[in-house]
Amino acid sequence: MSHSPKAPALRMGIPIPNSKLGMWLFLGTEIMFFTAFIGSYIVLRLGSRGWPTDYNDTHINVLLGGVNTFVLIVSSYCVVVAHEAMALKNFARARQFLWVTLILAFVFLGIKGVEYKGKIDHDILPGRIPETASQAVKKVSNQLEELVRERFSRYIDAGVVSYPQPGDILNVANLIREIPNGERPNELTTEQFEQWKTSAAADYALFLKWQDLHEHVVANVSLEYPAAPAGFLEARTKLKAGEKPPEITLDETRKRLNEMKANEQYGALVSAHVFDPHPIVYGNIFASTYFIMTGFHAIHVIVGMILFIIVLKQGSALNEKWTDWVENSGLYWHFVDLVWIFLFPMLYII
Amino acid sequence: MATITPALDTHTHDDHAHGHGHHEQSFISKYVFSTDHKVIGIQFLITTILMLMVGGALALAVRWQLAFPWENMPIIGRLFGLFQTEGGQISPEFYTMLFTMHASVMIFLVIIPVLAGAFGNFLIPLQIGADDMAFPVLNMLSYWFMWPAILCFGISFVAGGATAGPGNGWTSYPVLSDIASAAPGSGAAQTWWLFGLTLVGVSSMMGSVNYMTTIINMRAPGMTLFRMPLTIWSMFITAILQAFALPVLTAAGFMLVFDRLHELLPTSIHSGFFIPSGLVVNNAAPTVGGGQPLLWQHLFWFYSHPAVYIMLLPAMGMVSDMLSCMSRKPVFGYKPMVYSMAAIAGLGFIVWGHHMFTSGMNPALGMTFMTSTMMIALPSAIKVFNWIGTIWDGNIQFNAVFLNCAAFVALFIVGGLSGIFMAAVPVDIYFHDTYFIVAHFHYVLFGATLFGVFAGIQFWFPKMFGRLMSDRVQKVHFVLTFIGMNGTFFPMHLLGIAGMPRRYADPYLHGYLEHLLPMNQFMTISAIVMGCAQFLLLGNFFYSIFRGEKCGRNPWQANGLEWSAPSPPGHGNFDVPPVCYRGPYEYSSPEAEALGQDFILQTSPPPAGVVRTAVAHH
Amino acid sequence: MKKFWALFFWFWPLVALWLCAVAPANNWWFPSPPLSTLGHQIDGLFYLILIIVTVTFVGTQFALGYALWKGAVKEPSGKAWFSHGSHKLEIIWTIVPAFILVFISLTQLDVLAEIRVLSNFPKEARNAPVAEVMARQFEWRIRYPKPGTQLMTEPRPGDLYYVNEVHVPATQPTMINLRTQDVQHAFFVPRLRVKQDAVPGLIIPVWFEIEKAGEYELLCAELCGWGHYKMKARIIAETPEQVQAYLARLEQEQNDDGVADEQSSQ
Amino acid sequence: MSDEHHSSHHVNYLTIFFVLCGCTALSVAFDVLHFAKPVTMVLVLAVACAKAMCVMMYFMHLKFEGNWKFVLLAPTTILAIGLPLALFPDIGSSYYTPTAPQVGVWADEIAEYEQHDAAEQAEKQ
Ligand code: HEA
Ligand code: HEA
Ligand code: CUA
Ligand SMILES: [Cu+2]
Repeated sequence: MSHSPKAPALRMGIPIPNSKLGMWLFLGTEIMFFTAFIGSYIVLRLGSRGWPTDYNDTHINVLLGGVNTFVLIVSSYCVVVAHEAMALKNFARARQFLWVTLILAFVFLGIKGVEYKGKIDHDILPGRIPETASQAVKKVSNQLEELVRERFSRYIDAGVVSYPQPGDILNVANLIREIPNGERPNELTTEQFEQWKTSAAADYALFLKWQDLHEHVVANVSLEYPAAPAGFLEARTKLKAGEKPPEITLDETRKRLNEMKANEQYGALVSAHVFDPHPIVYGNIFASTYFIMTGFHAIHVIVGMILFIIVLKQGSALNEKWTDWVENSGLYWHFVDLVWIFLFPMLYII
Repeated sequence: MATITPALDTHTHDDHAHGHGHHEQSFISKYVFSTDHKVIGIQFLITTILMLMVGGALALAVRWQLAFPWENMPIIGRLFGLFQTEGGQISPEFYTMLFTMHASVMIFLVIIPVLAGAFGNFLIPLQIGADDMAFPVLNMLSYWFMWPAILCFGISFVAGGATAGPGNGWTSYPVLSDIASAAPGSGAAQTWWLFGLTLVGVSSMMGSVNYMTTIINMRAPGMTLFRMPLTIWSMFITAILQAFALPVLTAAGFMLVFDRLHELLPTSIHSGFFIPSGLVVNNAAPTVGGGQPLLWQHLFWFYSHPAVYIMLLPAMGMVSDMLSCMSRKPVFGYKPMVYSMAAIAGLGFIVWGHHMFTSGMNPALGMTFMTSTMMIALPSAIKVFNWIGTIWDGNIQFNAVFLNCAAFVALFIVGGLSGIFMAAVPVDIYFHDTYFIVAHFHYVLFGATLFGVFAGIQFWFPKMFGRLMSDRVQKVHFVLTFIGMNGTFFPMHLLGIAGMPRRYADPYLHGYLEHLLPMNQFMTISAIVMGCAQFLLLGNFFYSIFRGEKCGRNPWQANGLEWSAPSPPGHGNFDVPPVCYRGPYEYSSPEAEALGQDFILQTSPPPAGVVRTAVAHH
Repeated sequence: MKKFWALFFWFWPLVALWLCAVAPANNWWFPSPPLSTLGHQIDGLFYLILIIVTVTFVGTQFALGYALWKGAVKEPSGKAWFSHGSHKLEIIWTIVPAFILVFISLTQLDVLAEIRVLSNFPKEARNAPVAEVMARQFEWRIRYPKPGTQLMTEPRPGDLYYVNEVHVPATQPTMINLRTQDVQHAFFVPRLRVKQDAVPGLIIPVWFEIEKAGEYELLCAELCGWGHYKMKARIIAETPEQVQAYLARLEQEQNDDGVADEQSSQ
Repeated sequence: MSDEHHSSHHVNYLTIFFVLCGCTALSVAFDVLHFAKPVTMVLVLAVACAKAMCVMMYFMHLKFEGNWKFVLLAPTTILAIGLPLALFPDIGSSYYTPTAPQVGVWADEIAEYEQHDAAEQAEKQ
């Protein structure tokens, strides 16, 4: 370097190493990165007329969040101790504490995973949450449709029925209805065919249930949107002509769904494929902000873990050359902790 | 003092010390994946000059459509015709793609990387007397992140099929950019465009942390903050702007990507930050969301307004250096220049709303943003007056470097003054999204920044390659570009006043604009002249790398530390570790006169006895 | 040659000024004088800024050219003026522009408040929006309230619809509700100096008072897709009676090809 | 030169650690206690700020750094607070067309609450 160590008095700048200065500057940029997310969250939340806070809507568990906060604080503590040990050249101790940090990071991610699973199990995912009763009804109908299509495609795949447009669900349904009365295709043994016959009856029954629901849904939706997409136009003309099937309420849908679930032929299928309708006002924007903030935080956790793994890979060869590294990854780790310190009250408590 | 013609200078050391940094390096590690800031700077420079050609070609296609709507394009048309069934004819969605990509290339692949990437990299260590950047590997990565970005932008041209490049403007406002059914270019093409944007951001990010660290911590002994050349100050302030503004854009970009997740992956999961619910776009099913499109505009401009100063400040710094050198005079008001740059940066963070005056923004915000925007003209004014003061009564060297710098000042005034109209909300209500805006930003971006870059290329070329560019060719280039530039962009003010909206594939569809066709044709011809002139620059640049006149360390007889290093500097830059004894602009000072010259290098020690105080100062 | 460069930098601002001076005569200026009350105020502010800016432009470009000229006529052995700047000058050229800029800002505030602050809208306009203008790729859909009723945010039976043509009364303050069905658009009427974005998810009231009956072109001024340039529509300003008559005609037409029983209910 | 300043300022990290744990417990307690919404909000955010200060001051050693920390952190903090504030008038307080699906639902819900409240009132009297 031009400013050789021989003339330290002449060194310009501030008395911290480049790497630490760089890390601090980088953390400054990170603050702005999270500011964008957190700021958007705050204003979007304030701008909405209601925000899901009920546990049944959000499946946010304060206790899990609290434990995770605790986990991060312990890990932060371990990092400072590790760094202190590095500075005192007690590398074995430093390694111990870094290991604890790393393990705690895994624990954090594990708990995070549990939380995410809770949301996935209830389909609290952005873009998939019904916000109004009619959207909830529609979602049930859509999921039933998916199920019906899936069931029907089995017949086509197995060659029990054949139809040039397997997507044309109405005509396929007619064919399936006829299976119990029809001839056995040659490829199938009688035994197999008997099985198909029973399932055909069940699937057709399910189809009818779905179709009935669907008609109501179309009526509902087309009423809601004045300039609705093409599929609904037809329904609208019908509506004009007075053929309006009655609107269906959410309660009615729930009742029907429960009936379907109780059915012994196809109930298990329905339970597995169709979520209970549960409209959450502003649920989608809530889930969007929740996942983007915790998601990017989790990514930062993973990056921090990588930094620690690199140190730990040195094993017993760890030496004072790594002190700066540990200090800087420690700074980074504290920042990750800091973000969580703010996310915790904002997401879990308020 | 005699007029200085750039030539072999006799004042400084010979050129022999050059070889000292030659370690045996393979070609790859020396010229391709190099960690040497000079090589990286030159890589950035050459890449951006090539990208300037790409962006310029796209601009000419835009101009073609505006002058000869729906007519087959001559040469370029056939080029693009490769992708397109209509032959050489521009379809309207293709037009949206043209100006989107023109702006994206020019801003993200030309102006920002040429200023920060090329000049920042090349000049920072040299001007502060460091042997390299603080984090050389990071520096190399910042260049090599450009290529994936260029690749993504490239893919975005073709990702959506023949005519469906990204077509949402460089501002990429949702909901248009958010929903695939909204436009032909809003599908895969838009996604790739966003990836490109993010990668450019990562590249700039790495650069800016590096620049700040280097400037804060790696200055040569004696190089106090107020002895730094204005170039360094401008790079420093630019880096701060980038560091604080860019993450917000990156975050917003991620939000937009997640809003579009269901268009990217086979899933129905997608966020809704910028999508209100219940919109029916192009007869698709009603949107699911709950977000607000204005959020994007705020976040985008929170970055992109500071970004326009990112695109200007470094040029301002470099021009200050060059004007001072070419006038053989100190910069007029060095400290006010520094403070005004800092003020521009500070104010630059609180004016972003002036891009949203007609967007339905809260009027109280509108008033605040208007006032702050007006105030930002103040530091700009200080700078303009100080530049004129710098030239005033100087011993002016009328070479192309100086002419380009003078053009920078002249054209920046035009661009800045048109900004005043737009800063006034009621007037902007009329001017928003008309060609008046297009005139404004081409004056500041092309008129100011690019002319500054043209000057900078010629000025530091000797340091990069040890040879001079032909001044005569540069003068011809200057005249043609200057005339072409004004011919193209000045009439745009009038088009704007006449109410011609921007981003129109065919404005003449509207009766009250029909009579503007001849003027547009004139502008297109000017643009072609200007475009052709760029081949002079290109030719001169590449010819001079190999055949230019050789020169010594300090062909311009300038003061900065970089001029005390060999041309080109070897690995590690300085053969003699530099110590800085004075400010960078002591041209024609009594001290210099005492040596019988009109410049005095920052490294040249004062007469014995003064040394101690000068250095111990810190 | 040096003098040539100085003259060059003096010459081009003259060309620019000349171009601006001849522009109005060549129709390279505003499409027409402002034809709304707010338009007058906007143009007034424009000309105010134009004067200030022209003076600044001439002054700075002249000074720049003069500095070059001084350099050009300096004898080759001349010595540059060694100066690091002047405190007094810095202060002057900070304070003078500051005053000018603050002055410009202050002159804008009233007009801005008049245009954009809802509580400042003329009462009669605010209380009775004449129509909802719904932008859509790539047309304008107009919805008038059923004659004799108020405009509601949600469509009502009996509302009247039309595409790409807005009939509004002239010579009285008029307000429309602007919204969009899909992406962002902007409602731009050059001769009235009116511009307002239509933002997805918002209903934005826009008011103007047209001074003269006639036809005004309405364009879209926010990029909204490939057909952005062709969102061409008209505003037709006429007397209130004519508007009434127009709406009656519209009602007639709409009911004619509507369903029969709706007609009988009229 | 990296380690000279650590050894000189010895901090009892364990104390800080316990303070942080206590704060976390406090936040959870505030949630369980069910104060009025704004009160909880202020309380937990205050606790979060206190925790952040502890982490920054001691774990990140800011207390022992030179004045550069202010130069670096002041602008960041101002921007980080300023951005949401500037977004507020547009995003945080403006709203949506009344025809957006959620708005209708929300209106229903409010009506329900109001009915409920009215019923309660009636009962009391
Ligand atoms: C290098 C880039 C650059 C620079 C430096 C500037 C500088 C300025 N810009 Fe510009 N701007 C852009 C790039 C830039 N801009 C771009 C790219 C867009 C369009 C984006 C898009 O929509 O695509 C834009 C758009 C834009 C708008 C939005 C218009 C709209 O869309 O409706 C506004 C509005 O206020 C504005 C204002 C200003 C102002 C007041 C300055 C000031 O900083 C200028 C200050 C300078 C001077 C004023 C001149 C010198 C001063 C004097 C000679 C002193 C005396 C002067 C007076 C007393 C008046 N700009
Ligand atoms: C640094 C930025 C920069 C630069 C340098 C330029 C340079 C030019 N720009 Fe552009 N421009 C923008 C930034 C820039 N622009 C931005 C941000 C927009 C807004 C986009 C939006 O609305 O989203 C815009 C929009 C824009 C429009 C408006 C489009 C519209 O709204 O409909 C127009 C129209 O004339 C235009 C023209 C030009 C021209 C003629 C040049 C000329 O200066 C170019 C001169 C040419 C060269 C310098 C290169 C020479 C190359 C050749 C001769 C090519 C030959 C090579 C091959 C055939 C391979 N630009
Ligand atoms: Cu509608 Cu542009
Ligand atoms: Cu701006």
